[in-house]
Amino acid sequence: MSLDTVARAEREPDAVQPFADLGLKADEYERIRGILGRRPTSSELAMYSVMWSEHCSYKSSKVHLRQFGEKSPDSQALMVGIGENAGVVDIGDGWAVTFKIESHNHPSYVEPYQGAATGVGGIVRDIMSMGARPIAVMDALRFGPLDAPDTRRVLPGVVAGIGGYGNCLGLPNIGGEVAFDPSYLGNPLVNALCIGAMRHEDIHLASATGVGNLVVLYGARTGGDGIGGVSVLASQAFTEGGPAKRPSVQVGDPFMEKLLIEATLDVLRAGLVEGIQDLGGAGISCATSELASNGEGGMHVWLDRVLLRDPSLVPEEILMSESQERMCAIVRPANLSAFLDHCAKWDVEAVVIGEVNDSGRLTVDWHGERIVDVPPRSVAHDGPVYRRPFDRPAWQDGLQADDPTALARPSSPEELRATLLDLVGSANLASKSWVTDQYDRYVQGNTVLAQPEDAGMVRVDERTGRGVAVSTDCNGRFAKLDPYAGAQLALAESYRNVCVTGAKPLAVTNCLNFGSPQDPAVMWQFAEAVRGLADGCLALGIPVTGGNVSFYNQTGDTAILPTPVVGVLGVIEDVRRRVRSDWGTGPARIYLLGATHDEFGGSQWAHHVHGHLGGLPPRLDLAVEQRLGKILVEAAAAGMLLAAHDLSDGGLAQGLVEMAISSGTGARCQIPPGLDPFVFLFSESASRAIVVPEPNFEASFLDLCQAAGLPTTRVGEVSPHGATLEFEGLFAVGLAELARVHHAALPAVLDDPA
Amino acid sequence: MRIGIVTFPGSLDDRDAARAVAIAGAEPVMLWHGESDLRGVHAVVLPGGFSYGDYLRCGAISRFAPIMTPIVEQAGDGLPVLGICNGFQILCESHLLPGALTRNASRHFICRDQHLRIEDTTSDWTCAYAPGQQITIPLKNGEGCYVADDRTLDELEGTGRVIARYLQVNPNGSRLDIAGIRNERGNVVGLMPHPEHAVESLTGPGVDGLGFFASVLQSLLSRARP
Amino acid sequence: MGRVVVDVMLKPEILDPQGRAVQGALGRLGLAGVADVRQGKQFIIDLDGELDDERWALLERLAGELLSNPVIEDYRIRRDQDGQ
Amino acid sequence: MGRVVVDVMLKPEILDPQGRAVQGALGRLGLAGVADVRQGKQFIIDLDGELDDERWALLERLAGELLSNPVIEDYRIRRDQDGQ
Ligand SMILES: Nc1ncnc2c1ncn2[C@@H]1O[C@H](COP(=O)(O)OP(=O)(O)O)[C@@H](O)[C@H]1O
Ligand SMILES: [Mg+2]
Repeated sequence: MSLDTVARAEREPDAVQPFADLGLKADEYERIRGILGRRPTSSELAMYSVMWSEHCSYKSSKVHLRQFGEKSPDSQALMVGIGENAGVVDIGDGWAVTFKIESHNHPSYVEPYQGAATGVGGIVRDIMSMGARPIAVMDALRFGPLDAPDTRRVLPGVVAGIGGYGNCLGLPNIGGEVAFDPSYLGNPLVNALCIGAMRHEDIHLASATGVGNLVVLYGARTGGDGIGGVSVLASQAFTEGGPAKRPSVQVGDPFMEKLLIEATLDVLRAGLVEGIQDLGGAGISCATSELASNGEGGMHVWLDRVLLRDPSLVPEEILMSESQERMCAIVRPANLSAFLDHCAKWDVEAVVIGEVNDSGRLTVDWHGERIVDVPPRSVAHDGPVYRRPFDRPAWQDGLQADDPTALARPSSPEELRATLLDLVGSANLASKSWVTDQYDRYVQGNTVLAQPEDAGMVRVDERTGRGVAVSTDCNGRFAKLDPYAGAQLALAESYRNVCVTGAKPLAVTNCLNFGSPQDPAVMWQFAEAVRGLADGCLALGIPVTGGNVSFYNQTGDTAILPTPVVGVLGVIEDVRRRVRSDWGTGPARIYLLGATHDEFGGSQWAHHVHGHLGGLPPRLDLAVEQRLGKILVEAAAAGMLLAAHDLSDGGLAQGLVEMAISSGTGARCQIPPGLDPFVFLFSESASRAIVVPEPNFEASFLDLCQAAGLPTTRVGEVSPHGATLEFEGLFAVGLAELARVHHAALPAVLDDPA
Repeated sequence: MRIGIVTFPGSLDDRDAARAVAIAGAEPVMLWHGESDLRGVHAVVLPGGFSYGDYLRCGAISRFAPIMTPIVEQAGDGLPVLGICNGFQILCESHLLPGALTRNASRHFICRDQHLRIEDTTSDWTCAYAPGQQITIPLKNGEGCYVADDRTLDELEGTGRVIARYLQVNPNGSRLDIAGIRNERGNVVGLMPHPEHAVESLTGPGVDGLGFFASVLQSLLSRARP
Repeated sequence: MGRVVVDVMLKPEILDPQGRAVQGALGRLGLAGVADVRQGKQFIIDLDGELDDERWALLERLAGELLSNPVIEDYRIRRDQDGQ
Repeated sequence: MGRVVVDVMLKPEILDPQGRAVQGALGRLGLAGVADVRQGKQFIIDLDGELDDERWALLERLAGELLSNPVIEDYRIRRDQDGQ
């Protein structure tokens, strides 16, 4: 008889427990003993160990992340801030939206398809747990070099997994990123974002309120997924025979998730839910302790009622299982049968596993024996907090001193032309349609913008045309050169990408992908990035509403480029006013907004042509960024813009090429006198965009810019039905050649050889 | 006119189909897979999606849903039925249409704006188009490669039952570039690409898809007229 | 308890892109002389209770109607003796 | 000419949503008492020339590395005698 009960823990206080194998430090274990006034049972140990892990407790990042709250700008729009499953913003007319991005990096390296698929599944449930209907997904991806053999294993699997899961849920994929850098070779990044919408009154929180209300677990059955660590306890418990094998990889079931979405929306719509929580990392441990500690403070769970996929699971494992496609709801007893009916309609299994009480304790029984008796807050919220040492690495100065101005630059027209084509076809700048063509961007019929636009945009209200736009961005090379500035540049780019579509930025989510927090250099990068992002959000007046931290992204001792992926969400009152990057067939004039400087630190040119990373990233003035954004949004609302496109990787040349390709119409451009053509074409100075005003609004648009003190440069004009992109006095390239080079790069490597 | 749209577990484009029906000027009526009453609708759309997760084979499990019994029965009596994507797969699995849809030749899911030529305008779902009309509507599928034996293909071709063909690019390897076919009578049509995603220029590549829904209204009205 | 195994394979005349891709990959990984590869499905069905004639007949029918599509696929059904 | 058959099946502890869906469908179509269904893949590989030990060893390796994913799947490989 090996069940470890509370009674037994009291009876056998000195039993040796494998806390270290579960990732707990000796002092953490002592703290648990202190909280409980006795040794924990093995089930309690399982719960604490997983809830106090880095992944669930944010113990290394918490002290830094606080800044997002402390420096949060005043925002009329913020309805639910940081700390909930996902933040909620008011977008007007009684509508609210929620969005969040999360990483699934390590699982996607081990099993690319399933790792990426379950990443999408998890973030979608997060959004549902706020009471929202998921309306779109996005994915920000980072891989090793395109031509590396392992990239050919990882990338197609990840893309198929994101598509396989998201397409099957009926959520349009409206954008994301694909970037390549050697530092991601053994550690790809798979960050998935989901957006949801709801009416204000439908917002739900993860709290177990109302004594006597029931805790219902519904969705997939619980299996032995993701319980690698806790098997230590299981093997202790099962001295003879040992437990059945536990899966090392979780397999997603998107069909089950689709049913779960429909059933959840039904019960929410019918008003049958008091509180709701998704089951993600830490499974039932997390859901019950968070629900209880956010609510009345007490909950009792009959763990043996949980429906199992694998009957050999022991209680410790059930508490920790990370089986996918499960949700937990708090339901009034009077509503239970209606709740179960909705689940049955969608063929979703549901079972009451617990009850809310005011005991102040989370208690769990297993066949009548008490195996857990803890204060829920101590599990869910009062985990350890570390102030890990951080230190600006010694090599940072050398890196910044290694200025790219020393690199050989193209100067002749032929060299400039060759450079342009080389960059247009480079992995980071090439068309990503090999990826995005595997994603359904049309489903739900509300997608207003998707690839290759700067931000994705969906209509939220079909009657009024109110909608939202979202973009994710990050240039990890910038962040490596200066993590503070790099995080702000990521924010600025994402902000700008939203503004060019005509949407007004409202809120920020982020996914902070870094190396090991135990490395002071990495911890410094992290601290600087958080500080930069928090300061940046304050300056731009948009709060961070949520996010995710992913540490330990490294191969051996080498960390990935610090990669703070920033997502910005904006609102547009009428999606019919949205601006695309397609400039039509002309004639119309093309303008560059913003100033161009000689800035090549971390640029795509330095990276691709010279394999160089050094110097400083482009300077950023957030006041200028904000002014630019304001003008773009105002001009779009007034119908002044035919087209707009943000400038980032690859600079002006890349921006013009993308606009020309997507509109199928060429342009004639001029280098302003006195400017160095190379700098003008390829610099990656921040806070710039290309705009093509509607010809009748051109003068008033320019007035607007002048009044705001925003520099404008006339770049050229769209050539009516032209088929070349020409830089007068320098060179011209046919659109067909540009398109071929731009589109061929990914298929050339990733398509099956014949 | 009332047009029924069936929701199976895993249907995705049912709301889109309803929107398209409404934009075309008919009344959408949502039908549930588990019921066996068509509620007096004048036509039925089997929408796209991944019914039953597309596990086993696309459409293989849905074919046995209770709602399919009256649909198969009344299709035999001339009820207009349009199967889009997953709906097309269900119609083939139910033997209302010949052939089958298999894995794309590229083995990838593919989403693109697809050019088509309308080859046959005698069916209930294509009569509003001009013969040979070229249209662009979204295509999105993982298993859209139409296959049938040569005799069936000859027969489809010989009797003008190929209603739409891919132009420029054959995205999935379909035999004879087939994008859609009809039954002999012309009331049952299966189509791989998605006309319901091309009914508003804001959210699709144009409004070329509306013709399928306009067609069925036109043919229902002409039937009503004695 | 009985175990039944159903193998489902595309008919030879139907294009099998997955099989083709595997054939190409085997070749690239150094296996010369692969004449053909076909990729099919295998279902392992575990049944409670007796596998009498009636259930077997139903299973055979379902193998042909549900588990495979006669338009494009052939199937083989067998009892698995060793049940492993 | 030799024929080799490789069966690939999800490991028993890994969730098999396809098998579950088939199990449900078999039940709805009247087959009672289906305890479990697993859906796997079957590869039929036809080879030109002799299937000597060296090629067999390579095939075995590729069955474990290419045709199946050892993280989630098990495989069985066999020569098909009757070659049918
Ligand atoms: N992984 C992805 N998933 C979805 N869309 C993507 C992905 N990667 C790139 N895209 C889309 O492709 C287009 C081009 O991407 P990118 O060149 O990175 O844009 P930008 O430089 O403007 O941020 C954008 O519309 C982007 O949203
Ligand atoms: Mg952009």
